[in-house]
Amino acid sequence: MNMEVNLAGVTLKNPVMTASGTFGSGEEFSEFVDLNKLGAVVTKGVANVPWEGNPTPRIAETYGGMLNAVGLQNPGIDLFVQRDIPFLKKYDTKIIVNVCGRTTEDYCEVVERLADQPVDMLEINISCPNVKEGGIAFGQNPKAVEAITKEVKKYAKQPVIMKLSPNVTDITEMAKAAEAGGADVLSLINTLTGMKIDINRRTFALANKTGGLSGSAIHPVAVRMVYQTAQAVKVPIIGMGGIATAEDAIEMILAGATAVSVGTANFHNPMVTEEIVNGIRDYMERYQVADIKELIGAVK
Amino acid sequence: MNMEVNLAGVTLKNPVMTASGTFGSGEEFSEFVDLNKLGAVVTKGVANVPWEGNPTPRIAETYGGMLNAVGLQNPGIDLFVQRDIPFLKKYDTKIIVNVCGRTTEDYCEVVERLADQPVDMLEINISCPNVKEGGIAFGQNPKAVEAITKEVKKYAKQPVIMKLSPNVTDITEMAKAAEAGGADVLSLINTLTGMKIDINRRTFALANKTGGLSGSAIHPVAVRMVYQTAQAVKVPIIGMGGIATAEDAIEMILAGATAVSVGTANFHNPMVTEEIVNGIRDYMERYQVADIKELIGAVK
Amino acid sequence: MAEKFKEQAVVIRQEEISYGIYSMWLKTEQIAGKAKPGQFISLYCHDGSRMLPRPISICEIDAKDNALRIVYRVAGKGTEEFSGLSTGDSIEIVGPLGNGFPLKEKKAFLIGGGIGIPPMVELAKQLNCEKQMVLGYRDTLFLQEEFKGLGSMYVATEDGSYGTEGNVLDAIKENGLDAEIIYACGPTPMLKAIKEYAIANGIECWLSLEEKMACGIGACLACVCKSKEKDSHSNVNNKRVCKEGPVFRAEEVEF
Amino acid sequence: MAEKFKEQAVVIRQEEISYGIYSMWLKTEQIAGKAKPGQFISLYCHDGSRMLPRPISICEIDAKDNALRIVYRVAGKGTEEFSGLSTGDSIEIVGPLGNGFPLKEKKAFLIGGGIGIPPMVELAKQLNCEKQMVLGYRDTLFLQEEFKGLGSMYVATEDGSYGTEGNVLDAIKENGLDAEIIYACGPTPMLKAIKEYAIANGIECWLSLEEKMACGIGACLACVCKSKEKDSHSNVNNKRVCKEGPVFRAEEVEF
Ligand SMILES: Cc1cc2nc3c(=O)[nH]c(=O)nc-3n(C[C@H](O)[C@H](O)[C@H](O)COP(=O)(O)OP(=O)(O)OC[C@H]3O[C@@H](n4cnc5c(N)ncnc54)[C@H](O)[C@@H]3O)c2cc1C
Ligand SMILES: Cc1cc2nc3c(=O)[nH]c(=O)nc-3n(C[C@H](O)[C@H](O)[C@H](O)COP(=O)(O)OP(=O)(O)OC[C@H]3O[C@@H](n4cnc5c(N)ncnc54)[C@H](O)[C@@H]3O)c2cc1C
Ligand SMILES: Cc1cc2nc3c(=O)[nH]c(=O)nc-3n(C[C@H](O)[C@H](O)[C@H](O)COP(=O)(O)O)c2cc1C
Ligand SMILES: Cc1cc2nc3c(=O)[nH]c(=O)nc-3n(C[C@H](O)[C@H](O)[C@H](O)COP(=O)(O)O)c2cc1C
Ligand code: FES
Ligand code: FES
Repeated sequence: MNMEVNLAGVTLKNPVMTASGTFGSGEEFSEFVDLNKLGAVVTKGVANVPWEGNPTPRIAETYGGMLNAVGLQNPGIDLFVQRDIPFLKKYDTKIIVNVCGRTTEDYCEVVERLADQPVDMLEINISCPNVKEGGIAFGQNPKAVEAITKEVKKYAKQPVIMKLSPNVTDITEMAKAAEAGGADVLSLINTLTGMKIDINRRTFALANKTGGLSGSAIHPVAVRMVYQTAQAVKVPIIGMGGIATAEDAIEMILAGATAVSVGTANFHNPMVTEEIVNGIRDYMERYQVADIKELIGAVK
Repeated sequence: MNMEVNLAGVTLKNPVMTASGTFGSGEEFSEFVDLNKLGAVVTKGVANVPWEGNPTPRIAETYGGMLNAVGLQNPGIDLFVQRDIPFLKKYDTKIIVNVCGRTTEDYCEVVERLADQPVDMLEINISCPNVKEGGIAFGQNPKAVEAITKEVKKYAKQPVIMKLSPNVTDITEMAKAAEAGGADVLSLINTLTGMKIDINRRTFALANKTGGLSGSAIHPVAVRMVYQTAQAVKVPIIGMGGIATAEDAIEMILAGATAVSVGTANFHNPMVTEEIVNGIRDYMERYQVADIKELIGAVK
Repeated sequence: MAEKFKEQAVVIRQEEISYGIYSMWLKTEQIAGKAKPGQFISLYCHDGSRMLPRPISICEIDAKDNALRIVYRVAGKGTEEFSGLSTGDSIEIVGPLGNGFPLKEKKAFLIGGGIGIPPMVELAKQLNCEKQMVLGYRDTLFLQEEFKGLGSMYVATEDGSYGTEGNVLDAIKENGLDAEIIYACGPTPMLKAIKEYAIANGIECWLSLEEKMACGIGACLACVCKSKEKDSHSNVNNKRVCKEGPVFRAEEVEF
Repeated sequence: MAEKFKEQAVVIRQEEISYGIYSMWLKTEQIAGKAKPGQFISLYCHDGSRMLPRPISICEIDAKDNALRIVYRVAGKGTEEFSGLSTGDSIEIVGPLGNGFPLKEKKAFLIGGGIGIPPMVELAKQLNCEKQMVLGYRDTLFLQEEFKGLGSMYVATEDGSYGTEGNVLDAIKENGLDAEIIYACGPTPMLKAIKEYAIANGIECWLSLEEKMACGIGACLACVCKSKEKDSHSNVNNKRVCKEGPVFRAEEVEF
């Protein structure tokens, strides 16, 4: 039985990855999960310089999900290269670094710094709803998506994943723009912008007012967007959004995802990623699927 | 304590209404709820001629919500006028007729037919994701939103509510377009487009492939859009999307809604609308809110 | 307008009567007292992630004690949750829902396929006529005892481990049975075959259908089936399984 | 790297010790054996609509029997769910989490405000020094018995119904107390006032903070507090309450 998948020439031992921002650089979760069992670890977004992020409260629970407005707090690329990459190199898993920035130059600087680093892929976050500059602004306009993809590709030595926002009228427009700009892989979805109000204190639940909605609640929207995107582009897709079980992961793969990322579910069960790998294997055994590639986009 | 709210000159005894398509024309739910207790009943969408709707399965449960692709099955305006309006007239509640169509002419025909009918308001559904023609196509482009609003207003004798789709990059753009077209009230949100795949049968859970996501899962997205819209337009807003408790309703009102519609929650508890009315009253008593208008948009 | 109630029912007892098949007696306030064979109830989950009701047929009615029995297969998360309930636990239900079977005094087939067998129990108890129960199973039998003494019984199993090897129509053929009326509940392919058989043999035939439901009371139009004639409520060729059904004249509906 | 475990803990017993305040003893496999005063555990809800863990401080540890006690107030849906658990029920927990209090041999104030009192119980049991418990309540007292015999105890109530009328600092003043070290847990305004008091009086001071959490183990950066110095992990002036905390030197953190 073959669980290997291929993303732009990079072979993952299985399609299960972590979703950026929910798993740090893997260190904390390595107490619960054997990182060697995962297809890839995707790190928290890293910028050219350290970012403070937003004031607290940064998160709020919602029905079947959560809102976050962490605001891309990160230690900056220098400390990241010195500490986080060597940590991940100890494991037999692929390393995908998620990159954020306020300007195109910020993104390119990080990408350039990573060029000679032992990382397998870069994921460019142009879809974070929780920062004032950069982030989602790049991700809601097809021209901007194409432009930043092109720029980043100039500096990138590793395959580039463009991470798309679901807060758009037509996801396929953004997907095609990223593909036109040279993206090797697409990942979707980032969080849906949401809000929660505390009716007793009559204030916003998050200091940032709005936050990104993630978790099981958004899974049907993610599946739909992955499906639509798979019909619209040729590059492989990493599907994410509310994956909490092997069933959810398989659903995403059947819709057209080559690999999947697991985010919010890690907070509900720190061992979930490994359990999903095992659950996909069980499904393949039960239905005698010899190669997981048979499942990718199998429902049309 | 005053729970009355005003929508474009129409006074509702309280802000709790039903969401179109989840409550029929009230007859079936009248076995569980005293319709006299509701601010308004919003009917299922009605077209100029009877519509068959989509093949089954038309619904699928999702985490904290559901998908539907009923496809606007309706008996047509003739039977509706003859049967449903007289039924609702027996109750002391406002009657809001939801209108759907495939073309602008379809909408106008229905609106014209209703001109001399004893209905209080019209809600124009330009945001249904489950029909091939009409529906959402009108709701994802500001020019189209403004144009159809203008046309409908020409024929309407009652105040017009334009019902907006959340499947857009910027809800305020659509809201402003509807306002520019002459909308008296806005209602939002309709369902988010989603998809579910049955991994055992490897087929779509819905015959229509995609469906509209509703229920508690989408509440944070709805609150965010109502808040953003309230900052962007002057007309009153009817907030909906995942309202299942009085707390959810109050959250929506604090975000800027003058009234709220309850949809999917009716399926979980057929008595929920009345319970929400009572729960809002309890909240007002607990916090000594003399007039519910004090709560509208109170969190900024 | 038939009366419907939303109640907090209490589990009297529950047991697994076959692999993955549970029988549960519920104490109700009013529902059991008003229920008829072929009607169903909606059961609501405790877990907040599952919002829609689960429709389950009424298997037996104890009107005197206002109790009713349901028999269901664990098919997913909701029925799995129900299977964990025990004596004294409570569960929200709405009912009685749907139309139920017409009770006619004609020589009858009561045909149940798999998890379509439960509604036949109360029907057999209430029907006043010559009754022939024809029950189809995959392999393991259940609810057989319940029909003893109510009429003659014929069994078909897919694997031939008991009774006729094959389906319910094979059992009818093998035993050379006939009837003037058919009442049937079971998987769609079975209902389809029964409809053809009934039409071919000119037998009055009533089928209990299934469809995914949201409201369960006729308001949302989720659960329609195709009808031959234009339906007076919908004004199109769609009938609501939860309201006009779940029991339809075979000729009325298209599969 | 401190060891952490995810376990299915079993409720030994639970009781409501004051209005809306529950005390629950949990049997663990390993967590209690590794836990220290001032650490916390994450508790997960059974209801699928609530996905995030609830962080609750460890109130008492029974290392021998691998059991631990938590005392919590019903503040919302999650704690309401927990309050319904009874002997033999199981609940998923992760722990022990966070750093815990340093155990120093200095004359100490153990200051607890409201639902910040529970962690002081195990701390009082393990601290080997002169202990003065200063407990602040709104009105009703709880967990008082637990401190008997462990040191001297002073109480403040907001409504003056017991002990000093006012807050914990009023009780310290009224009783003319002093100490070389402060351990405190409670609402933020109280911690803020204690920090000022400690600095003004040159007393070593450790505060246990609260913040909304998602992962509870340091990975998501939800739960940060502002730190005076640049933090070595974050490389900015933010520390993670769940990882570097919840206990911080008063001087380290800004409110
Ligand atoms: C009128 C009627 C009577 C029924 N009577 C019985 C009975 O007596 N015994 C029995 O075992 N089953 C019966 N069923 C089927 C039963 O409703 C489903 O097996 C059950 O809803 C599955 O729920 P779940 O949560 O376990 O499965 P899931 O697959 O997790 O359910 C997900 C959603 O799909 C719906 N759903 C899933 N399967 C069906 C189905 N076959 N029909 C309708 N909705 C479905 C559920 O209600 C729920 O909303 C009946 C169905 C109908 C429509
Ligand atoms: C380190 C730490 C130790 C704690 N120790 C105790 C204790 O010993 N006893 C006690 O009664 N309470 C304690 N709390 C507070 C406790 O975590 C909350 O009261 C509880 O999470 C509320 O959950 P809920 O579902 O009832 O409320 P809801 O308001 O429904 O919870 C919604 C979400 O907000 C979070 N949340 C709500 N209030 C708080 C809060 N005050 N702090 C952090 N997250 C919150 C919940 O975890 C959940 O994710 C502690 C908090 C922290 C951070
Ligand atoms: C707390 C939190 C932090 C996140 N931080 C990032 C980030 O730094 N970069 C990024 O591209 N996405 C970030 N995301 C988005 C996730 O990677 C993912 O796209 C989204 O949460 C949907 O997946 P899920 O439902 O499985 O969580 C974050 C999500 C959460 C919940
Ligand atoms: C089964 C179903 C049918 C619906 N039909 C209509 C409709 O006919 N017209 C319309 O404008 N909206 C329709 N809607 C959308 C709802 O009115 C509402 O906007 C949406 O469901 C969000 O609210 P909720 O989460 O409370 O259900 C329908 C929703 C559901 C679930
Ligand atoms: S389930 Fe709503 S009409 Fe039948
Ligand atoms: S809760 Fe995730 S870092 Fe503290």
